[in-house]
Amino acid sequence: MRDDLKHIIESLLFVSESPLSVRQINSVLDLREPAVIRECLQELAEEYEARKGGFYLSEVAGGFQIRSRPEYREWIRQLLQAGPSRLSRAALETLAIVAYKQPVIRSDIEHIRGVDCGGVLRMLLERKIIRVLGRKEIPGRPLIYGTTRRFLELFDLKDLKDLPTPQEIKSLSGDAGEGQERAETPAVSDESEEDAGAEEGQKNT
Amino acid sequence: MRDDLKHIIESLLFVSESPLSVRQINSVLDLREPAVIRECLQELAEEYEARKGGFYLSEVAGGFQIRSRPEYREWIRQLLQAGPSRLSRAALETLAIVAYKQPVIRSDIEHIRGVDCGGVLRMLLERKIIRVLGRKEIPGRPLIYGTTRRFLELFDLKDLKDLPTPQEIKSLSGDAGEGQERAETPAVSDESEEDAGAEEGQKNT
Amino acid sequence: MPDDERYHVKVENIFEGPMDLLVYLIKKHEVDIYDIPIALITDRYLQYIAWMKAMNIDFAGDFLLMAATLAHIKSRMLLPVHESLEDEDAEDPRLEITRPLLEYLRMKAAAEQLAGRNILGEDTYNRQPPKEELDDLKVDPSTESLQVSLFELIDAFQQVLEKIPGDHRVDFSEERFSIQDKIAEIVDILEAKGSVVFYELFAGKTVKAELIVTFLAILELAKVGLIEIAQQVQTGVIRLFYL
Repeated sequence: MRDDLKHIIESLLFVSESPLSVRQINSVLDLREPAVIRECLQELAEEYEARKGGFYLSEVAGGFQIRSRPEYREWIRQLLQAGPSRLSRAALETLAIVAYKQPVIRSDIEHIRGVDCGGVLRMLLERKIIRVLGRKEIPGRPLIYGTTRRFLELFDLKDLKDLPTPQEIKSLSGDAGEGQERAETPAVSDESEEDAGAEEGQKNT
Repeated sequence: MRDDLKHIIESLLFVSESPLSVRQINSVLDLREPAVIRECLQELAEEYEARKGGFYLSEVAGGFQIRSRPEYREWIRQLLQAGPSRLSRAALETLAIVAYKQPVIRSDIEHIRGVDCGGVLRMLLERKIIRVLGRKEIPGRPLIYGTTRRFLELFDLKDLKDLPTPQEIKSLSGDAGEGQERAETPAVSDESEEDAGAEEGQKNT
Repeated sequence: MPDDERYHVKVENIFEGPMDLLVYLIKKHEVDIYDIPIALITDRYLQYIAWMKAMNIDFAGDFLLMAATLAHIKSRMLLPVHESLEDEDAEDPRLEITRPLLEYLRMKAAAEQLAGRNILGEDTYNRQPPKEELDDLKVDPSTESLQVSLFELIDAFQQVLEKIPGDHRVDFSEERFSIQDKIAEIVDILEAKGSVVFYELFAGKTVKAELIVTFLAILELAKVGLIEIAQQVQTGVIRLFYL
């Protein structure tokens, strides 16, 4: 019986395109003790872990989802013919600010980044990674932004509390310098033009 | 090693939307002996059968596919019934006109969209996203439509004043001068990825 | 000019904005972010701007704004020390730039942490149930719940707006939305009670704008024929009736 239950839950996780919460699962199973669902999920997670097969159970965005193991990403990318599709550095920075500072308005984001963020915000809205929460009651009534459930799904986060605490910056020699490689390129030498150009070209492939 | 291979194949089957042939799998793995792939598939099939879990390996016309077990289809049906669906383009357009032009009558909506909207309006009424406010005192006494509280809830709006104007969204990428191109470029190259993502995310449209 | 284009690409690629450039300079000169040698950094910053100008490279006005800020801090640093000591509240002028820099770096570090996670669609993938699996499990549409974002709605409306005929222009003023909200409110009351006394709708309202909006909403309701307004002869009470 218990195994049956576990396997029904497994089949539900299997056909669902978004993470399933315990509540959602119980809306189907209608158990008096929804705690059993959590136990089954725990067992499934352990089973997948022990087996080290092609997938694992991820606790994400307030629910559970079966996902392929990151170890196999290269093979999967080849199969799906998906190019190296990543959010740009500008998009990631803007997204980080929205995530950590939400609810937040555009001018606050631009104040931190020191550059215009309209295009990036639009792209993040289009991709449903952020959303409009409402308007701020100040002159101009600007739109307020926050992250979506999709954001949690994409970045494998249980909930917003699951966001890692940003480190305090001690000095620039350490962690803060990451992602800064491009800025290392000597500013004035001529070859670097080529490098930068090449990099730019790669990005668009 | 053999287990690894089996699990890579499992991850490929797991993420693939269509059945995979031995040849397709080998186009990723590039083995000199593709027969090993068939053996791995055989082992996976036996393993799933012995386990009697939520899924099994199905050999269909085009190749192999992991499928949820038919025994659990009633549960799956219930889950899908409860899952969220999307509004069609026509429904979104009609809803947008009602939202921004209310109180509005059907002939005005049809004048703007240039097509019959009766079916869409009925659907929106059934779902309680719009409502009939009354009848207009002109020949034919047509129904007047407006949005409901559920509409506000659906879009997380406090009131109609919170609806962003299309200009506002447009201005996110429009008003910023030159420094903007940068932000736009990654957005464009990212979009192709979003297409893939959107396909993934697409539900029962 | 192909050459110009190449430079153009390069600068944008390296420094997205003035903050980016500052971080680079501070790192390059290995200075303590909590004790920035403002004269040195300002000089290098201005050199860089000058170089960009000399190379005919377009750069955003933000770069110049930052240059002005740096120059301002530098001049304040040149003030005699005792002057600033007299004022207990006087803080290090450099904080004007250190604080936002630290915040910027914190967010950059956070972005790096996000990028390092197992990202769906890059590092890990979820299953896409094949169509055949779900085909025979069709659902009854009336009981479906909906998934839709505000962005989709506005996007749809944008398409509509492009084909909108002249006499159907939409009024996006805030007042217009206020009237729509008010109409919804009045219809709610009328749906519940059937009629309402005119003055009740204004009761307790003191803000002039709201009084006007309420009045305009009533006019619009009457105009489209949703309500009938009637005054009782004896009492003079005006009532709105839902039709």
